[in-house]
Amino acid sequence: MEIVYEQNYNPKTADFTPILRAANAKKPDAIYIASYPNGSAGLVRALAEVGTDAKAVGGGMVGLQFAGLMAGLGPMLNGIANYDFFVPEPTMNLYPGASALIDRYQSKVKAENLKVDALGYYLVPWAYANLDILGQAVEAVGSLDQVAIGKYIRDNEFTSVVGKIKFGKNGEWERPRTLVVQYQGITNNDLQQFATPGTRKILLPADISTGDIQSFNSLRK
Amino acid sequence: MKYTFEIICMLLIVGLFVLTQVVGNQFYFFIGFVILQYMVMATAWNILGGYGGYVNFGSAGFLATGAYTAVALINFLDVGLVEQMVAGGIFAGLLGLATGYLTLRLRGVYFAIATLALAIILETVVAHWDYVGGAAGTSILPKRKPELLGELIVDRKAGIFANYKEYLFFLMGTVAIISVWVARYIENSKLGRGLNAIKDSEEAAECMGVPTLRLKLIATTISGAMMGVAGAPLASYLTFIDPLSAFNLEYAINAIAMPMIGGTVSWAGPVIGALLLGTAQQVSSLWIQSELNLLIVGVVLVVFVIIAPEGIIGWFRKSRQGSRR
Amino acid sequence: MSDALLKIDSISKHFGGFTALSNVTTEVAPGERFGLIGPNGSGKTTMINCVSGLLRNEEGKIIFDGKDVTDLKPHKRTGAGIARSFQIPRPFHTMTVIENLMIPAEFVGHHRGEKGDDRAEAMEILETMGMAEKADDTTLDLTQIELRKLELARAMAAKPKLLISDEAMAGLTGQEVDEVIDILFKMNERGITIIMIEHIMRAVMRFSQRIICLDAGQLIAEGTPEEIVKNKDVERAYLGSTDG
Amino acid sequence: MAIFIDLLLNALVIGVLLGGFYAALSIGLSITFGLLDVVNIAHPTMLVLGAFIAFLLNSTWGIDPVLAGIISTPFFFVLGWLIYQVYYNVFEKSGAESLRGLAFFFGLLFIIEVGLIIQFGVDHRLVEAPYIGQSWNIVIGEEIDVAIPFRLLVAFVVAAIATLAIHAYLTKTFFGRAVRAVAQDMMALRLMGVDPIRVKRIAFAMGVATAGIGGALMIIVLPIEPSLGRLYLGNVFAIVVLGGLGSISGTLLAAVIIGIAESIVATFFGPSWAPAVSFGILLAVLAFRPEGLFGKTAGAH
Repeated sequence: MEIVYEQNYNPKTADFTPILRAANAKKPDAIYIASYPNGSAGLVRALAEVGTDAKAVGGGMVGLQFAGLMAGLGPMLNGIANYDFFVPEPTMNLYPGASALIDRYQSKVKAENLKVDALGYYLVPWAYANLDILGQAVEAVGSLDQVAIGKYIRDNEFTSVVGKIKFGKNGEWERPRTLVVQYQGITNNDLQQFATPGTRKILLPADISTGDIQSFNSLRK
Repeated sequence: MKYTFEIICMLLIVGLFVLTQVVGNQFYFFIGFVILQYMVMATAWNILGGYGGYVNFGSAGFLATGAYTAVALINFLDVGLVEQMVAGGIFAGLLGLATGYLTLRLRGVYFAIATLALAIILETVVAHWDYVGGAAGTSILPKRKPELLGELIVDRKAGIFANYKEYLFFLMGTVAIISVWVARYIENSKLGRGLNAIKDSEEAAECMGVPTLRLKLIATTISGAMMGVAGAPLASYLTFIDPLSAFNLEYAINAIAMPMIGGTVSWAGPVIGALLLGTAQQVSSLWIQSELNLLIVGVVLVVFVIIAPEGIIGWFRKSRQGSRR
Repeated sequence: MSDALLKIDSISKHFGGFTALSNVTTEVAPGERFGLIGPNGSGKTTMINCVSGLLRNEEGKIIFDGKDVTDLKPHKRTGAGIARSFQIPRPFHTMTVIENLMIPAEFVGHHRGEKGDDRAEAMEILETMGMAEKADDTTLDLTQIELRKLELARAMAAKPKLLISDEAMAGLTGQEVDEVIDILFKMNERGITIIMIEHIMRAVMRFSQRIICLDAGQLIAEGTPEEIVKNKDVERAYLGSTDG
Repeated sequence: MAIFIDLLLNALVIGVLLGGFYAALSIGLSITFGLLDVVNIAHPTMLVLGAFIAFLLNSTWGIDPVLAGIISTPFFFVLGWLIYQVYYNVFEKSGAESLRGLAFFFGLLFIIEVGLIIQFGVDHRLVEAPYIGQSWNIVIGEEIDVAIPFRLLVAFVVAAIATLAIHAYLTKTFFGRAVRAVAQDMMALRLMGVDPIRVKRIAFAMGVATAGIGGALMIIVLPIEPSLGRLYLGNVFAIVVLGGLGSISGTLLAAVIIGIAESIVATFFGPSWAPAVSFGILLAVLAFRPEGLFGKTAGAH
């Protein structure tokens, strides 16, 4: 793959149209963006304002999973393919306890008016799974000996709200389970649409995919 | 006795060492390191700010210079922590000297803004320097085979210190004690008196024979070097470093707030400020809510500049004077 | 007067387009009591700032004690023997009165290789000013006249050959003015040359042996107090300034 | 070549718009710091507070953010009034060294920031308005297409109106001249029968009041979160100092210069170099011309 343009930005960049324009000038087929929330939102707006002829846009954009940004950006998200951890697609319901957990979380957020992610899909299941695995390991080992707990976690497979998890040699998951989703069919700024299936189709991993990738501009408007 | 203070310093260093041998829980060294690092930063800031009246807003830039000198050295030569700290001190000291030269016409707020600008420029440059990780940062894992004295230093079974946290804590504690000694020495020296004169009236000082430029350059260099030494172990402590964390404005505000709370006229001020504020921040962010540590700095700073403008030390002196009269 | 202590040789100073001093030449003899007068904005303060080194004159030379000091920094000139007071007192306000005096004693005296008891010498200066009791007070507790005296005392602690007194009497009562004049006479008796910049004519006329008058950055008159009083240019300069 | 011209033209247009936006962020500080000599380093964080108020009004009642900014302006005026009251009584009246005043505002900065975190959380917030995400394209010939994002255009127009109004107010009215005089000669004002403290209090309150409208523009241009103010701290000070203290028109011009410099650097070298450029300009100005580009009085003293 040939890289035609590569650039960094700094966190206080107020306007991202120059960077997108400079990228467009190199006529890329795909634009890969690795950004933090401010940059993610700025680039999504720039994509709406300047547009692009690239066929695929997205990648590692932190922030587009947040309830606040999703609602704020609304239809501007259409066509972007981005990483995610947990979305309300039917294939995600395979995991025992996942939907119950999210229901519980959302009602708690509402009841206690917590200033946190109103939807609770992005990190909640994984945060829960983190502690769940640690808890399972502590119970299995029967003590708080760190070395023994570490060994148990490395050697065993766990069942959790995010499915079966086994750690590989390098400490990462043996089988990567990060999702790649594509935003589509978003018509307004209502947050609740992101709690229903269809707005974020799972492209990868293949075994739980709910749609195929479509070109960026075919999903705009 | 003439050397009472020096003897107390030595005893404190021995005391730190004993602590590392007696206390088993690494967690205390983990938070102790931060408080001690702030003590060095506050003490260093106070040499220029408290004695000389020049407010440095760019403390984080000097700390980060130390930190990134260490990272570059690890990548280049794979040297140990002590060497990293010496090198960090040298480079940050040179930066201090350069800052002094560049800003020699600037006073008051202008100096403060120039130091802030300098820190931001440095941050931008570091964010583009891929050798030390660039904007994305880099991981620094404690080395398996340390150190100046070989494996003797850190080793679970045979070393002087059982783990890296203890070693970092001991080093930072020693640096803190040496910094306080240096600050106290300066305070009671010709340099300290000259800086005080500069703070009160730079023109009068110059006309009374004080070589203001030379003293300012010495102060920026020493202050910068201390901050660099404090910053050098940062990457090893965090095991990861990126420009955002190394250049964080929180270092700058703490370096200002701590001396202001303790009192800027004496070496003891920054020490008291760092102990109080540093401990309060650690406690609140670990056991209550992480945002609270910043709220504490803010509220305490505002309250202190309003009701106790000379800090805790000034407050004590005043109440003692009051009772005498 | 080839053996002058201070030679000001055709100096000029500009601020942007404004000419503050224009080609001023004069000399001060050793031991002389020298008066410098002129209306507001005539360049008096600019001139002594050039002599003490706080400002650099763009043209001309300043020779002190036989040495060219034009390019020296103020603290070097103080070391060479020029000391000054400030019109608006600038005490080291975080220090006590005696500590104020010990700054020049330490930085100038030690620089010259003198090793004396700084504190005792400072006390002696304070005694001649009648301020010995205030030695350990902070400067914030001082009255206006005490602040003026401190300015002079601190300058004296630098052991100068030439003392420049910049409007040390402005705003003082008649009795206080006399007190300051007495102090200046006492210093002069010790062999210190004194330049007095002053608005209070009575003081300048009584004190000075010789006076120069500046107007709009130019030297317009030079002579004994009697000559200056009669000088038409001086009269015009002062009357002109009171109109505006 | 046509691509180069296209990029350059766009960079210039965006730079000017960005400059207007920066001017709106800096104008308040230009009054409080430049004219009144009060180092309000909490100003950028007050802007963020203004942005959050605009967010609140927009998300609760759907009020247009610009209107929301106008609505919150009186609130900031009162806030500024109160802050100056404290600042004057505690620091200025006693002639306290500027170091303490500086520390006071530094503390205020963190109090506001954490207050926002506690109230709103650390999430990024956006507002909804019909002009956000749209742009106005001017096509010249085959290759050149200048796109003007509406959110920047709105920010620019509002900022231009606000700053020009303030500029006119300060130069044309009696009160405005009093404000400009207060920094130089308090005594003269007293002789004219004007209470300089009252003048300073109102002027400071005006400076802080700009955080209402400036904050609203901020959230129109980019998503905001509580600690965003810190990132702009250097930028607004750079603009005010570069423009020369006490010069409102200098601030405007400096904002546009920084805007254009950042936009051109962002286009041709990448946005990550932009802060180094603007701060490099600032440092150079401070080192060689401390009175700022358009200042008349020497700033170093």
